[in-house]
Amino acid sequence: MSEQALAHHFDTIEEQKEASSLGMWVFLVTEVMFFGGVFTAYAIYRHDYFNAFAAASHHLDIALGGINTAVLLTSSLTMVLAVNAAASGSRKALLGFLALTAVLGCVFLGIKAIEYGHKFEDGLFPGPGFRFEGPLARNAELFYIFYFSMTGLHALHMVIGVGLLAWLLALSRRGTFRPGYYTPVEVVGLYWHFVDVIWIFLFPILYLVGRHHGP
Amino acid sequence: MSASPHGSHPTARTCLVIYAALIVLTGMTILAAFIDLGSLSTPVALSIAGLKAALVGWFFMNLRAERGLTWVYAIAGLLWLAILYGLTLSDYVTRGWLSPLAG
Amino acid sequence: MWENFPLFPEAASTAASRVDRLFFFILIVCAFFTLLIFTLVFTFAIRYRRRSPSERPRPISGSLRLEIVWSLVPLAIAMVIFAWGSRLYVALARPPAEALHIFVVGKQWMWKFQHIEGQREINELHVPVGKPVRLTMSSEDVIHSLFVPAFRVKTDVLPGRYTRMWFEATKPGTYHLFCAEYCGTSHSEMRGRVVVMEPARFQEWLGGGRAGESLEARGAQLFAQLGCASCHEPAPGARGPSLVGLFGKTVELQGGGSVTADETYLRESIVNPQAKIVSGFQPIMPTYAGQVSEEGLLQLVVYIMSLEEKAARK
Amino acid sequence: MTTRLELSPPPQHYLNWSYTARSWLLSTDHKRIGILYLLSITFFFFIGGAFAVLIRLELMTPAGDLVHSETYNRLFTAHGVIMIFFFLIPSIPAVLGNFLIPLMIGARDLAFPKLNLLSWYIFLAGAAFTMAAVFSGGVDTGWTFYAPYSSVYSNSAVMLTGIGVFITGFSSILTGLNFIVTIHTLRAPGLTWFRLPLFVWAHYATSLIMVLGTPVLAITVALLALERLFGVGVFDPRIGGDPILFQHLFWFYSHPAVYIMILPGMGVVSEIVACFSRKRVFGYSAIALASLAIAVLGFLVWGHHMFVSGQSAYASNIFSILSFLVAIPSAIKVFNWTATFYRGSIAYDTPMLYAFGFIGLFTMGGLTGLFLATLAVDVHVHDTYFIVAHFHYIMVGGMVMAYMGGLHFWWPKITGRMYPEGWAKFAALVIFIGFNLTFFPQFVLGYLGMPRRYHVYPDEFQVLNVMSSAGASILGVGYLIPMIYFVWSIRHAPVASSNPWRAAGLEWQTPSPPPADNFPETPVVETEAYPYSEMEVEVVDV
Repeated sequence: MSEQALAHHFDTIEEQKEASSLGMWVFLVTEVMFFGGVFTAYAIYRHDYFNAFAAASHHLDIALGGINTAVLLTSSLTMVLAVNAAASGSRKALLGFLALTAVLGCVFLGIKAIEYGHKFEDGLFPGPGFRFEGPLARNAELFYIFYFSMTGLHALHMVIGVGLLAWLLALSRRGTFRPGYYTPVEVVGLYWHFVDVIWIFLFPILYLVGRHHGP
Repeated sequence: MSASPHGSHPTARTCLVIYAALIVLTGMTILAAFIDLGSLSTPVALSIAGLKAALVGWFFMNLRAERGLTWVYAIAGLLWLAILYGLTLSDYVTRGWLSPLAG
Repeated sequence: MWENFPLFPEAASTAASRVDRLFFFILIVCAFFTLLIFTLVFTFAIRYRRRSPSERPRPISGSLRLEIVWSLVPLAIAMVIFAWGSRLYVALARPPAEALHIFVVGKQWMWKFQHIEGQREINELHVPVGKPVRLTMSSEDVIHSLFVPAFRVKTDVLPGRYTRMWFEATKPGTYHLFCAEYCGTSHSEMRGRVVVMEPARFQEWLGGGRAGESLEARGAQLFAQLGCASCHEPAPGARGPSLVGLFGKTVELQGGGSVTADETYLRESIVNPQAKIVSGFQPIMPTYAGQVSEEGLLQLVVYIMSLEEKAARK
Repeated sequence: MTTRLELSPPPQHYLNWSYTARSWLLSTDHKRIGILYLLSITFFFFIGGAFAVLIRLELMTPAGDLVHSETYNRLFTAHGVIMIFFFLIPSIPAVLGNFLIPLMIGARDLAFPKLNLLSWYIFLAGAAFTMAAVFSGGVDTGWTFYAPYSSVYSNSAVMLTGIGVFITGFSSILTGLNFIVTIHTLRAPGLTWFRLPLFVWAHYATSLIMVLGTPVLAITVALLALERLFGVGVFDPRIGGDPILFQHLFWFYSHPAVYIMILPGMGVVSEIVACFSRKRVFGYSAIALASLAIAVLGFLVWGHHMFVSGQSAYASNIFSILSFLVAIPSAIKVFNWTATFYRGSIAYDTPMLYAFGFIGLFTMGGLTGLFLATLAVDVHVHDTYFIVAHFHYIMVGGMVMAYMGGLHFWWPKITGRMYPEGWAKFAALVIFIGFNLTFFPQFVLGYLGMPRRYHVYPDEFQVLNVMSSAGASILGVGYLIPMIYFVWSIRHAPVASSNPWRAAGLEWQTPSPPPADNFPETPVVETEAYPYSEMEVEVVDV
């Protein structure tokens, strides 16, 4: 079984695991720069138009945002426990935690969909249909462009993450993973935690802008 | 190439402790947002988020047991983000500094 | 094709001669290093050509001393060039106070020039020789770039804000004016002429043309028509900050920070007043974006700047 | 260590074990993927070249009498986009890098072979979108896609091209990621970092730029596409957006991209210079570290594209001083190559001619960069033909010369056949002459003030434009000759020995062409890099 897992161009299973883990970390660096571009643009405009961004941010629903943060942190926990289960070889725990992580991911996406629904109804989706009272409308629309593009990009990465978890579930049901070889679980874990870290930053900078000004 | 020892994953108990800490920090960042910290509110929010990210990275992403090379790339990512943001900001911050007329 | 075949552009402004001197200095540095490398490579290639296939040259791995020398020497030369270029650039970036002020509006594929006395020109700019001229420019659509090769000056013209440029012509004549930033279908037809005239003939041209009302007058009318004075009259306790003597002053902003009140700040405060709120005032001013054309904004800005002179005269 | 010269070519190697389309299109062998890339980028090089010929034909006359201005704008944009994203950025890394890095470090393949094949398919997908854009009317925004023209005012196929460039960026990211992991984890025993060939160092530095820079281009093009889709976006001045922010995000990638193009070329030149002088490269570690320095400093200088764009004077000064710093490592490299010739045993084979050409033209290209880093001079020459001449000297004079040199140098290893030396030297000379006649007049045109991307121009610029167009036709012919004799050589050129140049390096210890698995058993390296002085070389004439 383990020979089949070792690719022909690696000498040892350790070397292959080393390469996969380094490969994922380098990929995460590209993701940091990918999100970094839009984070930079957001930070620059927030620096210039703080009042408008604060007013626009007050229309975001902190409760749903907070719950989503908790959901994502919980999914990170279940992911780590899944990796531990794979390392210790208990297949039932691995299947359970992977499934739980995937479900939590879907819950996050569900809450996100509800939030987007509310924003559509309130006419806060940028474009011709954008309605925002008061003199700050122009820059508020800029805020909502960032809100939708950043959370949308993050949600897209969540969908890919859930897909990868489904692929892991299929593999582990077929018994591919053993204490000697569970690299895919660990690598997908790294990706999942990274997507969680992106949300950890997204939540405060989008939802909590100048809240102390009152509603 | 000594790879990271297999058994170095954080134990279930450590994970739960870290998880609890993360939930508490989330609560803190929400509360902090409602207190009028003036110009400090953004740095506080970002440092709490940075702490949470460090916890996830150190324990959940097992940076704790990783070799130096993984650290180099993790830090390179943040450093290049700082280059992008810093040098772009240098243009925006200094735009108003040059007085419009000489003398 | 052969009758007019220049290899070097005319130098028709004070900046031109200074930029050319810097250009020739860098050219000499480059020529020296290029010749050095060419001769070294050529002589080594000839002198050490392979005489027999089994020839084995002595191993030379390198010398740290040489590496340091050919790092620091180019660095030193580079810093000299940087300092010279930077000093000249900053001088180019700030027009002298007594410069003749002309306004430019770039629009897809034409240039519109407006003198303060009211003259309007399309794709032609008449300026006096020997007097600094300051251009305040903005665009109605995409990014353009005003480029006068003979004066060695170029600045992009942006939608939504003012950029500035200045020059002092030294030779009467007619010079090319190009759009240097790609701006669409007829980018290469967005050209014009700068006509430099003796001061006397320039005054004659200025007076003779159909001099409509001056920009300031039109600005005053628009200022009254939009009812700006209701908030911005210079009495204490007014709802809007006083505009008298505002241009060039440093303005304290709400929530800390300050900004110099240049043309861009005046324009932004009309189009997007919420962006920068003066400390001690409420953000109640509505936006006039869309209600006032690009020329209208120019007239208002010139009028507000003229308030500054009135206060000084009183 | 004796060079095992004459291995009898094994009956089976990576080319002849199977000729089916499936074995090529689904191959995860880094050598075959290198060949797939070679065919695709050659195709795009000639398409981009065709657009260049049309541009030069149009510019023969001051009036716009060959094509209308809309067509001309689409021509130079297509020339820019295709040449940069589909030839210059992938060429040396994806062809020579893919083929040689595993061989040079004694590995059997790259770390992620399947990702390597995926990278080629992503490249094709991006190319499909871009060609769809070109054939459905083309895009007329210039390869820089500056907002607000590209986001609001242009009604050409900006969206399609944007998607094409977005997708192709990931092909570059995957290649970079693959090289970084391979160089870190799959080096042969004894092959420490400072024994690696400089070709591998150059590709490691290039991969850093690919991995750290390309994602920012991807997000910038994505934001631009969103703005076109929804009619409102982050660069739209009407709602407070700032077009200069687009330029910051765009040039953050696009300036390091020019180092993605030139660094691999420097790697090739280091190899050629060492082999044909039969000498270790002078200052090996200086060149190796200079590659890394260029990769890092390359990210700090993008603002020199925006000195006149409304950027603040303070930021312009910062970017100007940093731009001078990035010039130093390049200067160090040129001095070290020149010093390598000292007391060498220099042979004038075609690769060496291309290396001489590279050193000469890259020096001129690099030095003219000093004019652009100098604030006051850049104000005059920005967006004129001086800039066009500068980057063509570096990209065509530098990178394409190095690519041609590398192709000739490793052709025996890739195909097992030599190339006709006489024709090759003639082609190199024609290319050198054609190149200089094309682009040197453009420096003069630039300082005269002829702006870039002009469809019609004042009469006094005509003579220099006619010279440039004449040079372009010579250059075009120069590039066709190698195309012909390379194809001819596969069938009819003499069979190559495993080390025709008697070069040092692990790739020359495999037979030509190498077997599918490169090394029967992983080689062990005991010597320093370029051990030419220790190599006892008995000459065997094949």
